[in-house]
Amino acid sequence: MRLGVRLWGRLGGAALSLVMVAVLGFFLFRVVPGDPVVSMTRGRPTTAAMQAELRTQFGLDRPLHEQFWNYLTSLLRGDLGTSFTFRRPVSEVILERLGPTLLLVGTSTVIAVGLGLWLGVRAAWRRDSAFDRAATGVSLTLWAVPTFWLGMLLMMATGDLFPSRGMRDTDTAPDFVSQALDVGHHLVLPSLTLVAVVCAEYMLVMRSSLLEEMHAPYLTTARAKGLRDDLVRRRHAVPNAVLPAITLVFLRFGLVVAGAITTETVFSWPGLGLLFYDALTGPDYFLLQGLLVVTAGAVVVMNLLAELLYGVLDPRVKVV
Amino acid sequence: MRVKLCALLAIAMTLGMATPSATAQGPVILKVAIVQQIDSMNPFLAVFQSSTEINRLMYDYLTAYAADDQRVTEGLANRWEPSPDKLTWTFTVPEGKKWSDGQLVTAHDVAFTYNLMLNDEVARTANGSFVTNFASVAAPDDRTVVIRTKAPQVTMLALDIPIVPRHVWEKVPSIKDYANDRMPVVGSGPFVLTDHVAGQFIKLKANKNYWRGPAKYDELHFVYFQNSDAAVQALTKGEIDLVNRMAPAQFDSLGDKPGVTRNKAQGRRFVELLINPGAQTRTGEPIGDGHAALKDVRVRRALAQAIDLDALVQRVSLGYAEKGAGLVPPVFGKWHWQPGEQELRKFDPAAANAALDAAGHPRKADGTRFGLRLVGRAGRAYDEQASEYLKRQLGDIGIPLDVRLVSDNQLNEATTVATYDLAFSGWATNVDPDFVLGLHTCAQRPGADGKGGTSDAYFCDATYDQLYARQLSEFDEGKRVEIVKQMQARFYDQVPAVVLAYENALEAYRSDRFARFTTQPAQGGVIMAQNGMWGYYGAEPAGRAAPPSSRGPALAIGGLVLLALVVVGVVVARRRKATAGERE
Amino acid sequence: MLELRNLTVHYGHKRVVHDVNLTLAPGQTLGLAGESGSGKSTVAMSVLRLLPRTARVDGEILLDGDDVQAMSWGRLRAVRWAAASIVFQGAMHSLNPVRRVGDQIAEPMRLHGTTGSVRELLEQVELPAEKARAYPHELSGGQRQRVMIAMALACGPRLVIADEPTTALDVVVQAQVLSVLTRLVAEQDLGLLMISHDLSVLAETCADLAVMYRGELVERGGTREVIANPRHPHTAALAAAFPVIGDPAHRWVEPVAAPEPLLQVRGLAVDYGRARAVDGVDLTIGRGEIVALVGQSGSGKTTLARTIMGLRKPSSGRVIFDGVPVPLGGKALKAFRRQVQLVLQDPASALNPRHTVLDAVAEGLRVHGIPGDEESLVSAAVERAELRPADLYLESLPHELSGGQQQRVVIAGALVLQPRLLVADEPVASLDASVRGEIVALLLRLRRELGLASLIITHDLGLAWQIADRVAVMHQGKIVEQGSVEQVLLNPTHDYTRALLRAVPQV
Amino acid sequence: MSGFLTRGTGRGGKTGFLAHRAGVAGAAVLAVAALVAVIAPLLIPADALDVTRVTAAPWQSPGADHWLGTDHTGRSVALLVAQGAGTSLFVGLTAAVLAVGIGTLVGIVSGHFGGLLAGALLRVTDFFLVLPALVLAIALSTVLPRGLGTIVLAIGLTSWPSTARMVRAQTLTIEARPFVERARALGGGHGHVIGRHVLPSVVPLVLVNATLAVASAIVAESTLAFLGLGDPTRISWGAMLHQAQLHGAVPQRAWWFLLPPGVAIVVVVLAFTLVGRALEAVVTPKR
Repeated sequence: MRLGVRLWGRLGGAALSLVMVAVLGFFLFRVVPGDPVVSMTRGRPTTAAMQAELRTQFGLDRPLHEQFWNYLTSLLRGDLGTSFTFRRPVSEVILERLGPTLLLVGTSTVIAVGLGLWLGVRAAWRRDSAFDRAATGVSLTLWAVPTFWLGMLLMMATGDLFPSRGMRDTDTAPDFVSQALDVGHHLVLPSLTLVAVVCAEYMLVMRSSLLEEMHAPYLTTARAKGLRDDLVRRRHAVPNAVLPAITLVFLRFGLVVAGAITTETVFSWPGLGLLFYDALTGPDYFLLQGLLVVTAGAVVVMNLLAELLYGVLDPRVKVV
Repeated sequence: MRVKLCALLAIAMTLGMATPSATAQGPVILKVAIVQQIDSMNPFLAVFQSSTEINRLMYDYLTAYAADDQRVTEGLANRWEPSPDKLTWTFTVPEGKKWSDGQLVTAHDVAFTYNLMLNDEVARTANGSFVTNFASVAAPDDRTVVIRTKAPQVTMLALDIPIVPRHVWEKVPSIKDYANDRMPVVGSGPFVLTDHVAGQFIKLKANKNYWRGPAKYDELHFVYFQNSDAAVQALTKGEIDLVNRMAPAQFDSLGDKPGVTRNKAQGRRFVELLINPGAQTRTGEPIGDGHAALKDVRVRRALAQAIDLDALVQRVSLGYAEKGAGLVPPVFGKWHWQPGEQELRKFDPAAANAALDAAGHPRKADGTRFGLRLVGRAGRAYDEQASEYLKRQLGDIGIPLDVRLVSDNQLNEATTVATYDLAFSGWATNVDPDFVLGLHTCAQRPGADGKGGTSDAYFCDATYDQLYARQLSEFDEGKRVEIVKQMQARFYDQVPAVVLAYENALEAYRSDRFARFTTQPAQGGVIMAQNGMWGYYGAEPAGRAAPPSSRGPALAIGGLVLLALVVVGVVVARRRKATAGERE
Repeated sequence: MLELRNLTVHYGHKRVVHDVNLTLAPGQTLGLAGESGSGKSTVAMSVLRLLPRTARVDGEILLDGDDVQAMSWGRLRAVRWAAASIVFQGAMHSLNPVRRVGDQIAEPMRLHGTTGSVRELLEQVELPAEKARAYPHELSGGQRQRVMIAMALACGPRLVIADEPTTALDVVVQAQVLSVLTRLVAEQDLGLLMISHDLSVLAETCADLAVMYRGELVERGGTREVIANPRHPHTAALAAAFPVIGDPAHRWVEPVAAPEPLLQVRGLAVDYGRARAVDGVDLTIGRGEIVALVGQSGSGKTTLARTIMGLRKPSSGRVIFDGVPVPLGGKALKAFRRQVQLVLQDPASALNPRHTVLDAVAEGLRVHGIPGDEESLVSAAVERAELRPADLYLESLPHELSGGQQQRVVIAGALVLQPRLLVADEPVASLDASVRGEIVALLLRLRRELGLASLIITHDLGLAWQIADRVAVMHQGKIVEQGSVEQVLLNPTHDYTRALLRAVPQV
Repeated sequence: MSGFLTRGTGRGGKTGFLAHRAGVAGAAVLAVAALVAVIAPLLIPADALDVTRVTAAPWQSPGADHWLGTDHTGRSVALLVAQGAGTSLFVGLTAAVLAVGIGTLVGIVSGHFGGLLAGALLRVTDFFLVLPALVLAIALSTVLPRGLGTIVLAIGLTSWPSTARMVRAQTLTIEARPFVERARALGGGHGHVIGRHVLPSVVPLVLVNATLAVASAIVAESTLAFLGLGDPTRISWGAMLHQAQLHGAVPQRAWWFLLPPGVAIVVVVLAFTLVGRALEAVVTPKR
């Protein structure tokens, strides 16, 4: 009974956050001066009537409160308005770019999680060893590296080895294998960039999380039972220490999508991050607003998932 | 251990995917970098320059501009005749031109397109300005189009409206919601749109039915780039074949690249510095908060005189520009105007100082006269750099500048509601100068509510307006050229804006893959962003020898790294296994 | 079976165990007593070589004749748990929180190839078999400790080391766990090395007793004998710290004539959400009287104390101080708090680690804006709390003081406001045995000299016997029995009081 | 304070700040960076960084005249990096102070006072905590006028929640300590408890947090500047990288334009992180 209440509380909190995101998204981009229609039509033979027509098409001629109401009601239908730049529903544009971002972020996350957690466990288990010092030092340095700069450096350093932009070549054979290989080839540098930065964070988190557990009495119990060192680590220390790290991974996944903005920009990877950057020139307010709502919404949902997952993984926490 | 294996596996997969994709003897493809987004493939809605350019490849206009000298030439119509009162124009669409799906192009297609725009407000979104003066359009037979205008219109041969096939578009229920993405898209131009992935690429195939004959290669791909920097890099790597809109430094960097040929062309663009002349609405109400001193033409002239245009060309554009003068760039030779000896304002800070003193703005104790705001676009290299020079040059005559670099929207907002003293602006001009001249008439100023204006510089001058009206109905081209030049002279004299430079269009292409491109005009012309499709249509591929694939070494290195990683991993694992029992 | 020869352990330059010699024969039960920091746990851990790497171990530890120190890791792991196992203190943390207890019990069995079933082991420790599927946090403290015992017995070791197995437990539960442990040890004829600071616990379970003091073994002998005739003064202090209820020698309080009431609690009830923590309590404390409020943890005694202090709002009922109802807020409450002072269980946490003794003691003065020379007032209070000379201590930070000194600072902080009633929540529970007596004596002296009344909250019936005039026994939010100490502790009328008394280990 | 630096107690020997060599190295780096930031504007002649007055050729690779080469306008990259230190550090510090200030206030208020106010504050904190800070910062900088203030505001307003969370947790921990109960029992009110107990124990953590916040604020500044949202009239490391990208440093292989500002960011951010970690180790004693 109480547990159910708690679950509803979490869901309610998430829902409230989503509403706040939506409201923030609207007002953040509506309080600014400037007429997007003028920007759109600049440099073309345009009459005042044509501008008015565009304004009507985008619903910009209504009073603010009416726009807000329309925005909310259409949001409920999954309609995020129409992009100035693409002349298409924002939701459609975003959906189209979701795939590449998920591919990039997904690949990077999988690699970064695997590598980061493994490095973190090793470093913490042999605290202050040469390995620990090296791994921690490198991670701290990578953590300090601006993502975009790393991308630019990689691009300059690898020269002609990898394509400089995009997700695929236009002249690749249409069969699945060639296409997949082509995408993979394009994926190397951007995912490497993301992995380097994200992995460093996971490593540091896993390390400190395991260090917290290092002196836990139950590890002494396990040793006293006669368990081998690596079994003590694998069966006892890591399952406890990995919980906060896993939660972080979930939380970060949402944030990594946001963090992909610079990576995608540097490598022209056609995902949400690049879309975000494109929306900045203009700026395309409806698109920005849609992206803000979608990314923040995704993070809220991921957050909720992380909490629920934590409840499943950690028997001490009961959420469901 | 398991975790490590997983990690290794992931790396292996990533590297494994980095194998070359086989493109042995495929079609010949011209790959072009585009930097601007495509807003729509629907020619009635598309307003971005990039979209317009691609629409131009898909659909012919009624008339076209010749590649060599930009004179009006055959489009879908090959003959045209105005009535003596210049109110009725008769165009003839010759027999034998086909749509890409094999259907014949008739006068009915033309009439359908124009009537659609006359009847449907949405259809006028992109090109409505061309038909505002139309009274009616009719096609009495398959070959003849008759357009009646409300008033004589001199630009009837410059109707930049893509003509769409009636048999496709009459089935379209709502223009507004039609994305025009039913591939392949039926058109009459030299290329047919076959694929479009937003933000990634656009693919077109040569139209075998094109009435001038198909292009000399098979496919034309536009590849989307984040910025010209990435595009230039891709060009040097051979990933793409053609790039334009390069920054001067990028252009220079390609100077010694083998297999790359550069094209420094006269551009259609000019950049200008707006000087707020005391902005007013259409009804004469003051609007905005421009500095009062600028209402005085003597002050504006003094400012213009204090700007060293040569320095801007040399230092900001690195020489890839021509010094600014009139509103029409020199690429449109006959319309272009250069000030004569006594009209010319030479760079002369001393004279500017004197003029300002005379105009009643003496220097104050701190050496300044009055401060001005300069608004520019953040992220546009020209604005960022030129503002530094302007700051110094105007500072020298006692006018400190407060430079504000803002977003596109904010810049437009500032210029639209006239909350600027000085601002950067710039336009791309068309073959017919009507549009760029029309920007400066009194009627373009906003209405009483501050909306609906399309004025560029808030210029309002009776002399200029009279000249504008005269050139609009002057059908003798020689006389019209004269009037247009007078207008530019008037504009230059009144200085609501200083044309700073005509920037060169900087382009480069892979000459190892494409031997020749058709430029417009023939001498010093551009390949991309033409008033036509010649650049793409006329490209001639070089011998079929494909450049060596750059992926071989990548594969080898990737493989080696992978192998090394696996070996190290296995060795470490072995050693750890062996000693696992003896550690705690 | 187990023999320690000249065992010496250093952490860095600090010697924690010095030259300990000890033998334990099969089936023998040996108690190892000592205060915190005496090195007794280090000895226990060294048996299975579980000390952290920073520890330097000298001497020999022979387990069934083999030197543990000299074993290869592989051999050592085979010996661990199979030859000797450990029941750790604080089972909450010594069990892996994210694995089911059944798995944890079974783990060493699989590892060492022992036959047997988790079910049987759980039955042995009187736990239902389905508890095997529980996670540690789903069990009560006593159940967890039983799981630890079951786990220790999983591989049939001949030696079990129990390190403070009952420390955090309630008296009643402690008695149950101890009985399980002693029964199993007797049944299976195991060797038992039991470590505790509590002599009474060891007296209950072990035939022999060894006492450690500052890393050295100071006494060894039969339990009865050692307790009855301690040879080392420290052993005597340890023994004295656990008063024997009913023994007049351990009753330090002088009887007083029935005083006028100072504080009266009338029908007090406190709710936590839906749960009723204090349920209609009536209690009276006379001027200068010491009243002990005893009960198990969770009986509501701490809540009652908080409510008396005005730190919690009662749901119903009143507190009357000196004839005037205690207000619920405002200046009057503040004034009341000057008269009644709180002394908390753990002096280390009752003092802000950043505040010097002067700051800590003067805090009350500053809060109430009491005029006068702050330093001399503070010095007086500190000296009254028997920290002499005060100047030595005023600038010290809490971590530079011992536990007993810290508690004196807390008491001084209370005294400085010249209160009339002291509410002391487990005032000696966290103190080492040797200090405990001194604090008790101090409280009594304050009563004698200042006429200070006290409400002592404790789970320790022995303390009540030692110090209180009257005892109130609290159970499930209600006071089930109250009266004079002799009356309640020697002739209890309520079942619960009897159960409490039965559970007290007897020396 | 000297005790803080060299505190010599505890099991593991010295635990003071000076015992953390990495932290000391970080502090030294920061001292140098601060010195450069202060001195550079005084020493560098105005002409050297004025694009209209420089005389050197653009895109010069490092050499005797310019150790780190020149940028696209012919300015010395070395001087630009020195000049940029001021902006980057200023933005980092002010944004961190802003964020940590808001965070501390919100944290203490929501931790100390219960009830509706705390609930609402907690809700808002959680909300901002989940919002992707970079996205929000970008959004803010697009709608506000360009300038240093905007950058500081955008970063500060988006990075306070973690501080608030931490301060709140610490406040709750402290308030659960018996010595706070004792203070209450002594008659101490809100002001007394916050001022004498909560704040002093929160301050060291806040200090650590602020140090780490500076690190992320500098990275955030460079990111915003790189995306073209910075103050274009000021030289900062991020702005230099923006220029490098805008003017084609990568295709020109102008590593000397790309490397120094990036390295400067990494070194300073790393230094802040190391100092922060060392401080953290000092103020949270080992158990």
